[in-house]
Amino acid sequence: MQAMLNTGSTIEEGRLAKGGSKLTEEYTQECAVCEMNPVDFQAMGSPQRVLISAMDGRHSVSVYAYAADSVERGQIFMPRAIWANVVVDPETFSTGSPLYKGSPVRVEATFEDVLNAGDLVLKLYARGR
Amino acid sequence: MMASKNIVCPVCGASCDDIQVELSGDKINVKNACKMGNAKFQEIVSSHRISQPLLREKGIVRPCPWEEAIERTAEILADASRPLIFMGSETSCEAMEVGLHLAEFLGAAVDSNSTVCHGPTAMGIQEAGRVGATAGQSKSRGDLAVYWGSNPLESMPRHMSRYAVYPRGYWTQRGRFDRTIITVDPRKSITAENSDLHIQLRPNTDYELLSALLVLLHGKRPHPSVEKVTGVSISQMEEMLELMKSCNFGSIYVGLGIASSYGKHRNAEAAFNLVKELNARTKFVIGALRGHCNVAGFNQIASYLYGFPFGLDFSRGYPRYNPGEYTAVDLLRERDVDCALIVSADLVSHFPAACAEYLAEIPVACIDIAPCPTTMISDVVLPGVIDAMECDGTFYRLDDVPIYFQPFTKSPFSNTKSNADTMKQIFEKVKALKR
Amino acid sequence: MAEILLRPKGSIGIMVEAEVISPNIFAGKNKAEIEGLLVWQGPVQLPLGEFFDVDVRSAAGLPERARPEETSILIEGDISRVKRIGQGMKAGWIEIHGCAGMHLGAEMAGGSILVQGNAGSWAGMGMLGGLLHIAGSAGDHIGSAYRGSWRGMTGGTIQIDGNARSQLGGGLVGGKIVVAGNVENFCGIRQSGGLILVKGSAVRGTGAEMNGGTIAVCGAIKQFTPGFVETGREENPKLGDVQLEGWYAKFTGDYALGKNPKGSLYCREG
Amino acid sequence: MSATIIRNGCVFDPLNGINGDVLDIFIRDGKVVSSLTGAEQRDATIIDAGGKTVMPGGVDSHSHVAGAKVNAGRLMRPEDHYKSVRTKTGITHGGSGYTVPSVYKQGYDYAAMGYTTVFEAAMPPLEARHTHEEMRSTPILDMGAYMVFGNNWFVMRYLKEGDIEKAAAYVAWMMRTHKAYGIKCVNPAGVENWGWAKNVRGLDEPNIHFEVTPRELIRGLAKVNEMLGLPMSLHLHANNLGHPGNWEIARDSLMITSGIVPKNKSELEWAETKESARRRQSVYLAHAQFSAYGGTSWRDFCSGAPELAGYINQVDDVVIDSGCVPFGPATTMTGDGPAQHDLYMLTGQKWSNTDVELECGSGVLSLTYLKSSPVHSVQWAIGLEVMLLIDDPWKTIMTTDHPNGGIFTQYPQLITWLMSKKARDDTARECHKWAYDKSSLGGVDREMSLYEMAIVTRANPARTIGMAYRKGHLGIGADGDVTVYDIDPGKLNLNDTTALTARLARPDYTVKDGRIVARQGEIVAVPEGRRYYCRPYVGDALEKEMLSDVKDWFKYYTVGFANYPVPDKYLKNPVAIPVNKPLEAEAMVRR
Repeated sequence: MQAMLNTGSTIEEGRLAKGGSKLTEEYTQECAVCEMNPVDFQAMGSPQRVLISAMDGRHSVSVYAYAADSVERGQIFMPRAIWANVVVDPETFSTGSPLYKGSPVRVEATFEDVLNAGDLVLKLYARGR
Repeated sequence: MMASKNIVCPVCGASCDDIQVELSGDKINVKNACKMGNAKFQEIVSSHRISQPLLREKGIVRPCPWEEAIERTAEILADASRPLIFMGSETSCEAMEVGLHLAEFLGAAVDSNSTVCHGPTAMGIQEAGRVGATAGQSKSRGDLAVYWGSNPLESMPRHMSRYAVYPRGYWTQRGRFDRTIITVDPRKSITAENSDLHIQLRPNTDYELLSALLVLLHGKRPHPSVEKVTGVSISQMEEMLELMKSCNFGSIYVGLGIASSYGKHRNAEAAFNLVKELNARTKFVIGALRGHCNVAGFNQIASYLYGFPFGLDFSRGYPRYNPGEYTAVDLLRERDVDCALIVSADLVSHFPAACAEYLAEIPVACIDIAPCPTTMISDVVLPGVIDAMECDGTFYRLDDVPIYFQPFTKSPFSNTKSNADTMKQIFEKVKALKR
Repeated sequence: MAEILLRPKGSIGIMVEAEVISPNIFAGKNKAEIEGLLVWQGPVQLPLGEFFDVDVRSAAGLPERARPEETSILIEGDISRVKRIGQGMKAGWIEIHGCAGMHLGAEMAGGSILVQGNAGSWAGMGMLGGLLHIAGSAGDHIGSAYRGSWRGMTGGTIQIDGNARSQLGGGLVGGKIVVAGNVENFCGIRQSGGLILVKGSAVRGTGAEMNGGTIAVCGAIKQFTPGFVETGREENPKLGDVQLEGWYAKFTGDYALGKNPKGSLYCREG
Repeated sequence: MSATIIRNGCVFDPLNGINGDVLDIFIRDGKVVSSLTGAEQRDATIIDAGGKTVMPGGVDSHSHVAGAKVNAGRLMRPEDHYKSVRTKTGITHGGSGYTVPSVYKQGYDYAAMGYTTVFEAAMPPLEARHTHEEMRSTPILDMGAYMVFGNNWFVMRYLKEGDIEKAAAYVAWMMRTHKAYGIKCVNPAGVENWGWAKNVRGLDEPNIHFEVTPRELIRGLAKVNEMLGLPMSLHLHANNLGHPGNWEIARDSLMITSGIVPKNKSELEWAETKESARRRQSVYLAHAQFSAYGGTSWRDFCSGAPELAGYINQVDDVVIDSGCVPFGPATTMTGDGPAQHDLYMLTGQKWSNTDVELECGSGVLSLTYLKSSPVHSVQWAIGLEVMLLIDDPWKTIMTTDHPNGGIFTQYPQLITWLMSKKARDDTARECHKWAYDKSSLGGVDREMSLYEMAIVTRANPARTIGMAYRKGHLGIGADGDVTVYDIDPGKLNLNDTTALTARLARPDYTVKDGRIVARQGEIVAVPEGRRYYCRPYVGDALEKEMLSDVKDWFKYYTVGFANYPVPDKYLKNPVAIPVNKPLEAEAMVRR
């Protein structure tokens, strides 16, 4: 489905990031996450994991999926962390700030593994190194 | 064991200055800090702390002597035709000042977290001005607080208790009972759940909602389509406006829901205009809820040193400013810089993929305290000193009040006293290379 | 008459700022002098000849004698990484067979610029006069005011055959902007005079904070600006020298800005 | 050791009664001396000032150059900066900003214009660190800052209780804590009301809750000022600023301090002067132009300057600075929050405001003064009237209340108007006719002399703020701050106003502490300036009692008591002026 991506702080992401734990499994469990409206979630077959893709198809990321009442239909929420930012639209509308809230994305059930932050960097960004 | 009081927390924009710590050997006991604050204070004794400089050569990372890391960083900057210097917000104004001077010297672009945080809010100020107050005004007088696109219970846990909702101020002796709380958020956040009124607007319609409130304030009825656009009924808007007009002292705290969503600085501008107009009816102020501790500091010092709050370009020997052109995300996305020095910020995690990809292609040096995606792609990693714990300096709080912080211990490194010190060493070396 | 042909020598890495590419500056100069004009790349100034092959042709008489209004500049190739072309130009002609970078024709006061391809953001910023014709699409802030200013373009014409993104004509005081395609956000924000005609559709914020001047949108507006109040309908309205066809609803706004705004917004019905 | 000689200049040094005499000025190690030895003369830097005008370095006693509200102005106005830039050189930083320049540009621009000393007119205590940070980064200039007290909770409470000693103890402690130079009082009682979006309108109107009146605050703070014996008097920004008809409240405010005897108890070494270098005033009125309005509304708006000047001409205990309006872009900024709100309601411009908990407020607005505007034209006239209708130049100081009425770089234009009736008439012709119709300026023939200019831009600002112990003159022991203008007093042509303005704008030399810092508008050296502040004391017991009150109310602050002060590191080259030394202070006990 196509959805509106909303990213934001969560206290646990904050705790782990400030505590220097970005490369830990705990951080992955906390932040490689997509919260969806229960109706959307069921319509997708209550998947364990979903693949979130940018609309241009250039970047995608696999994260754990959860149903959450706090999220409206057609929207998804991801904690502000590397997984969400892989699919955030880099366009800034001449403001310097990307569309961290309100980027359109594609969401689909997946069996792809969820990578931790370190492996994600190696997979996506290690090209030049 | 060493006990210290009145320590300033270096995590978020609240700059809480009442932290108590007891440090003994490899244990630290922290009082008054929130979850995030406590986690950062634990960093001082953590096992994963970056304890020595690292150098990447041909894909291999090795520890290296301090001097070599400084030298290599300086070479990266001196050899580039257009460097990007990124001064993250979790360090002092003193370090940022060196970063600005270094950028001026090199003719580089220099930016800070503000660019992806409340940069658009600052741009909104540039279009409208901003009617605000220091946090104590709301604490003593405020009887209405509006969290607009912000979620302090997750992003600034002590905001409600120290400044806005629970504190017993001079005219607010009953704390929470003296106050009405409104939250505007497309999501039923935990803050929204704890509010008296939750305006659940559709994403990317903040501008329309703010605009409609202004239209109502001016005695006109907004175009009826606004109900469908925002998902908020005009009667609900009227209810909200009535609460705002009838309070004695209202405060709006805008978050990234305003700055990061579609509309950006125009959302902020509309919010500022609303507050300006409300002051003809009652007292109203507005401020940004700043997630990072010294994100306001860069705005302040860059403004007084050079005239612009973020995203400065020095290529012509004088400061220039134009978000979208000289800002870090745009420069990286457009591949318009050819090296980067990143201080106390994790751009690889927090910038969109197109930017992170390019960072991985160009020479990068960074200063940080713990391993993170940015240290993973860096050619040089210099260990960071933790401000407010290991060195003194200045943070600007979310309301632009400067806070002087003093450390309770000293830098664990013999080669540097602070990030400002490290930056000065890099600058000296760059000057030597450019001479 | 003089015609100067510029051909980019290869792909450009760090973007170049070349406000020297202007008839006012080229006028009366020979090939070597033009090649020697300095452009900025990052903090370094380099001769224009590093980036462009320069060819000077004269139609009649000595090119060295040509005045700006007799000078035309033809650029063959993609120069989307070259900024500030024609900035502040007062006379003459620039034609670009390719795409242009940011600030094309910013603050131009006279003469003409034609871009066959797209133009980057800030084209025609604070324009005073002349014609800026973008045959492709354009970025943000076309014909707008600089950051923090409420007074943008005051005269001249901008014509865009494709689409324009956001903040088109911000702070427009005078002159005319015509977009054949669509616009995104905040077209005509804080406009106080002049005319914006959008033949396609707009996303949102059209005419926001407007206090004067006229905007007409022939297509749909996805999120209508709340502070516009309908004042009537007009058939085939004539806005300055622009004749529209069909029925238009006329609105006054933006009432979000104040109690007595003077902006006019025309929206095609049906 | 270094020496400088400024030879054969026509020297204007009013505090030493020198009026254009051709003299040599000798400077050794930054101080003016009577002579140099032969050896020193051989090694000295020699400036040939033959046929040129020599004055002490300019002193600006009221300018908004450092701190939170100035920076709010900078942040709010990129459109002000992007075409007004300064390129870095080998010794200078780059910068930007026309009406609100960044600190480097600001320092260079002042120095290039011949000014060496500039005082920030309003420092909010809680944000004092910010003010000091900016001053620390400002090159060349010697600086200090006045702290705002007129709406401070503790001051209001003590004065309401009639406890003037505790008020004095509190002010003394605050000045030491935040390293402030003088007492500023902005819209007394009114800014606290602005905490509820209200104001006060009359001198005897008590404000909300604290129930203290403007009159009580003005009198109380003026008394505190003299009890402590501060170098400068109370610096007053009167109520109803910027409102038609406000000249009366300004006059009545100035009457309040009548009878209070000025007492400077600072412990200083005074450089030699022929005239007394000690202040005579008990109140120093800020930007009189904004407080000299007649009429009852903007419709019948007119100048009230003749009436205000009439009072000041009768008394000896008042000094004003002018707050002139030289037309063009400005950024209004003041601690008077409600006044800025009024201006916003009037103009609809960009407006910023910051109220500071328990202490004060501030507002900032972008504005352009237009010759075509009737009101602005009258404001222009009033600014010049207050300078020209007050007979004794020792009662006036020339300012624009930078950047409120205009920009400090417009001072040369301002001087030209004050010196040349022709210049005024020329401008009046370009203005709306209200300029002369609604003021008395058209009938004023007075043309100030170079000597008088030296009074209103050097000697008097220095004397008024208590800095004449080293600034504002060239007596033995004074700071070696000198301006050399390419103006031959013998050939002064007041009809060539363009040339006069240009020569005033780009002095041949600006000398700071004996060192040439600017040469024909170009910065050639960038020494660090000094930061002046006062350290007043009261008795220990009194201070202790006061502090217990302060600690009790500190819970209403959002910063802890321990983190409240300004640490020394925020000051570069601090000069602490001891006032009312501890021992002497012991004598000051509770009645």
